[in-house]
Amino acid sequence: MKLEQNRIYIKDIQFGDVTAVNNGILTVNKEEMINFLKEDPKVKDVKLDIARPGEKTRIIPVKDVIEPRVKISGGKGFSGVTQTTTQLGDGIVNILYGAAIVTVGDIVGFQEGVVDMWGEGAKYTPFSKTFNLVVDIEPAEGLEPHMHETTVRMAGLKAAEFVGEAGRDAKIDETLTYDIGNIDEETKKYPNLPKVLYVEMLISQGLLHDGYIYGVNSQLILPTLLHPNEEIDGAVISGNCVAACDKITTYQHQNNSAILDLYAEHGKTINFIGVIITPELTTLQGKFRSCDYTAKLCKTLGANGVIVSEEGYGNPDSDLLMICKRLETAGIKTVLITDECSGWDGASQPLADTTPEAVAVVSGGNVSHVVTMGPADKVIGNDKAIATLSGGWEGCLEADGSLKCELNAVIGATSEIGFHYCTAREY
Amino acid sequence: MATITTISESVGANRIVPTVAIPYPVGNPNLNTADEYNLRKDMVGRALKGLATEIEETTQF
Amino acid sequence: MNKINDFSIVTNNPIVKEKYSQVIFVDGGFEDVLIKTRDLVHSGHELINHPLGASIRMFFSPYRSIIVSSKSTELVDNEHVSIMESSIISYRKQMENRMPDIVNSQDYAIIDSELLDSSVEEMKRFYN
Amino acid sequence: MYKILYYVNQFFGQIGGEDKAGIEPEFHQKSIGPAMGFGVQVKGQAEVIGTLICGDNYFNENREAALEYIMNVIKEQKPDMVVAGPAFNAGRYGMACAGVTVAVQEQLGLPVLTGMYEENPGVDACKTKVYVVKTGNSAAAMKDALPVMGKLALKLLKGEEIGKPAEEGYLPQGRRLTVIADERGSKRAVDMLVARLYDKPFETELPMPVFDRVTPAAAIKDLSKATIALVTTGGIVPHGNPDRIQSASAQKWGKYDVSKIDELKGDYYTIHGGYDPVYANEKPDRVAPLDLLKEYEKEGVIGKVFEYFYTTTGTGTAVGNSIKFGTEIGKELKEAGVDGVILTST
Repeated sequence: MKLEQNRIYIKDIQFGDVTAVNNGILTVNKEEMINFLKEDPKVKDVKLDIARPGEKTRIIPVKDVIEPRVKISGGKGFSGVTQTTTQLGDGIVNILYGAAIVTVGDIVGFQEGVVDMWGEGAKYTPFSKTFNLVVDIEPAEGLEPHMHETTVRMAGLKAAEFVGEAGRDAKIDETLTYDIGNIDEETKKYPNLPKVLYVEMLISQGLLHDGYIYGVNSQLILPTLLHPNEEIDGAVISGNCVAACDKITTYQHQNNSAILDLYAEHGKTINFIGVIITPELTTLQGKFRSCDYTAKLCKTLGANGVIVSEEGYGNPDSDLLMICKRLETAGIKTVLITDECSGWDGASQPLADTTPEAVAVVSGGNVSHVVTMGPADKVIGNDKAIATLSGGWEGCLEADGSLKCELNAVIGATSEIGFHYCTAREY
Repeated sequence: MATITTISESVGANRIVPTVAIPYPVGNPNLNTADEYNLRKDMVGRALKGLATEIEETTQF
Repeated sequence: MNKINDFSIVTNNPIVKEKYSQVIFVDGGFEDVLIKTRDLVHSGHELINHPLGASIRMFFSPYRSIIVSSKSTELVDNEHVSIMESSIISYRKQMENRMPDIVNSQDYAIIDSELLDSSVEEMKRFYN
Repeated sequence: MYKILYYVNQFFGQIGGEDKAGIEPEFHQKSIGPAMGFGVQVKGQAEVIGTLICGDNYFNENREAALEYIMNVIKEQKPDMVVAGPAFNAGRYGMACAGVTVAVQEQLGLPVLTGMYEENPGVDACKTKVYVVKTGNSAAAMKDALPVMGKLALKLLKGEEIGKPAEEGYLPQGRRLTVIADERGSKRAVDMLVARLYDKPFETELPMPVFDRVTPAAAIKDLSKATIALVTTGGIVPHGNPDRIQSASAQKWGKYDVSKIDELKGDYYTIHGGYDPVYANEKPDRVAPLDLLKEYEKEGVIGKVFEYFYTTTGTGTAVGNSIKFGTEIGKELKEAGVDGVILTST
C-alpha cells in the first residue's frame, strides 16, 4: 500500500467568516460548524473554543482528540463510521498538521482527562503542543448512556472532517510517503532483515471501554491483521472515555507512533510486515483465546520480532504478559510497552502481574505519580470535572487554586503506544 | 506442601507435594472424618518420603 | 462451566441485584467483592471474567460485579487463583491513598452494570 | 554559607575504641575526625559548625534517650543539614547513622546524608528514605567517600536535582520516579527491539523480579532418626496472636513451643487475610499438619518433631521480607540440628 500524507503546517486557529487555511492560519466559521454538527437531532448544543500552546488554559473532561484531515484520493474519511465503507491505506490525504479537534463532554460524572496548555501540566500531555479546537457537545436530554457516548464520539469525528475539508486546496508544506508492499515483495527486497510485527492491544469491554476498526466494535473480533497504512489513514478509532493517561485517542491511532517509528526502520534494520489489532476482552476464556490467536498470527507470518503495546491498566496487564509469554516461548523476540503503578512514592512493585519472559519492557511512567498544576486563567469544559479529578484524597486543592493530581488523569501522559516521553527510572 | 505449585517452583522449592485447596491445603472438610484422615496421613507421608528421596531437580511427590 | 446459565454474579451493585436473578450480593465495597470472589475461587468456583477493570479510574468505583461459575469443582484452577490474588494486591496498592469516588456512585453503578452486560454477552459467545 | 552538623561514633570521634562504645552523646563546637575532611570538600559553600559524638552501643541500647539529646542539640544549633558517618561496614555505627538521619529528616525536615558499605545492616534501615553514599567496607575508603559525600551534600543543600544512583554515588533507594526521557516511548521500544534482533545489549526499563534457583538438599538418609520441623506461611498462631503477626504484608514471623501438644487444634487459629478462615479455624492442622507429624513420630517413622513451630503470613508479603524470614528461620533450624522441614503454604 502507498499512502501520501500532505502536511499543511498550522500555526494558529482563529474564528472567522470562512473555514479555510491561509498562511498557516486555520480559520473556522463557528456558526456553520455548529449548524453542521447540530444536523444530528441527538446533538442539542455545541460550544466551540480555542486553546493554544502556552495559554493558561485547562481543558476538561476530554473525551477524544482527533486530527483534522481530508482524503483527496483512495477511500473516504473515517471509513465505516462517518462514511460508507471504503478501503483505507492507499492514496493521498491532506492533514492540518499541528491542529487537533478536542472533544469534551461528560458522559458520566466521574470522567477525567485533563489537558493543560501551559506550565507543569503541559509537560505531561502531548496535546499541549497542538492548536486545539475544543468541541463541547451537549446531547439531547434523555439519551441512554450508549447513545450518549455514540453521539459525542460521532460529533467529534464529523467535526474533524468538517475542519479537515479546509485542507483540500491549501498550500502543502511537506509530503510524507508511506509505502510498504506485500510481505512477499518486501521479503524479496530485504531478504536478510528480520521480520517485525506490531501488536496493538485495544480495550474492548463495553460502554466507555471500546475501540472500533472500520466501525466494527473490537469486542466482536478475533485478533486481526492490518497493513500499517490502514491505521494511520483512519481505520481505527477510540470509544474510550475513562483511561485518560493510557488510552489511545483517535489522534494517536492516526499518528500511531509505534507504527511510524517502525516505518522509519523499515528496509534499514527491519522488515515491518504488519499490524495486529488484539482485543482486550473481559472474560478469562476470551483473554486466553485472543492471546493464543495473536501468538499464532505472529508465528504464521514468520515474525522474528514483535512490539506489543497495551491500552489501560488492570485486567489488560494479564493479556499483555500472556502474549509476551507465548511469543517468547515461540522464540519471537518481544518488546512490551506499558505503564506502571508504583504508588505515590514509587516504592511499590510496579506491576501486579509479572512473568520472567518479559525481559524487554518500555515504561511510559508511573500512573500514580503526583503532579501539581497551577491555577488556570480559563477552563474549557466542565469545572465540576475538576472536583472529580481532585477528589478522593485530602489536600489535593491548594489554597492558591493549584491542583494536585495523579498522572492517570492527564490525557496521553503515560501512553502505552509510546506516543509521549514519560518513563520511570529506579532511583 | 502447596496448592499453587507453580508459585512454589518459581521461588525455587525442590520437593513439592501438591495440596488440596488454599483454605485447607492439608485437609478436606468435604470428606467424612475417616476419609479426610486417610487423605491427610497419605499427604504428610508423601512429604516425608520426599525428604528422604535423592533428587536432581524440582520434583513433585 | 457447562451451561450458559450455570453462572453467578458476585456484586455489591444494587442495579445488578435488581437486574439479574443469580446474584451473590455482597453488602460492602469493591474489596469485599474481591474477597468474596476469592473465597469462591479458592473453593473451586471457576472465575469467568477478570476481577479488575481496564483503567485506574475504575479502581475508584464503589461497585464491582464479577462472574463465577455457580457450581464448584474439586479442582481449583491455579491460574484463576493467581489472577484473584494479584488483583487484590493491585487493588489495595492503588487505593492506598485514595478513597472510592462516592460522589459519582450512581454513574459507577450504571457503568458497572453496563460492563457486566458486555461480559455476559461475551461469555455467551463461549458457553452455550 | 550553609551550616552543617556532623555525627560520628566514639571511634571516629577520637574518644576510644570498643571500650568506649557505651558513652553517652556529647556535642563539640568544632570539626572532629571525618567532619574535618568533609569540611574541606564543601569549603567556601558550607561549613561544619559542630560534631555530635555518641557511643555505638549507647545509641543502639538507649535509642530514645540518645535521639532526644541529639535532636535538642540540632534544634539549638539550627544547622541547614545533618551528615552522619560514613559507617563503612560497621553494623552498629551504620544503625546509628540510619537512626539519626531518618529521625532528623522525618522530625525536622532537614536534608541529611550518610555513607555506608552496601552490606551494612544500616543500609536497609534507611536507604529508601535518605541518601546513603556507597563506600568501601573499611575506613581505608574514607578518602574516596568524602568527596562524593561533599558533592552530594551541596546538591541537597541547594535543592538541585539529584541524578541516578550510579552517577551520584549513592545506593539505589528502590523508588521508581517518573521522568521525561529524551526519546518517545515507541522510539525506545523500536531501538530495544532492534538491539535484541541483532544480539546487541539492551536494558529493560521495568525489570521483572528475579527468582532464585536452589540446588536441592541431599536426601535424609534415615528418617527414623531425623528431626523434622514444621513451618507455615498460612498464618496459624496461638489464640490471641501474642506476637501480633500481621494478617497480610507480614513484617515478622513467630515461633511457638509445640513439644507438649499433639495437635494445633484447640490452641491455634489463623490470622491470615488471604483465604476464607473457616476451615483452618475448625482445625488448624489442615494448614499445618502437626497432628500427623506427631503420629509419624509415635510410629517411629521419623525421629522427632522439632519442639518449635514457625509461622508467618504469606499474602502480600514483600519478597525482601520473605527472603529475610526464610534466612532467619533457616539459620535457627540449622543451628538446632533440624534435618528436614515441612513447609506448608496456603
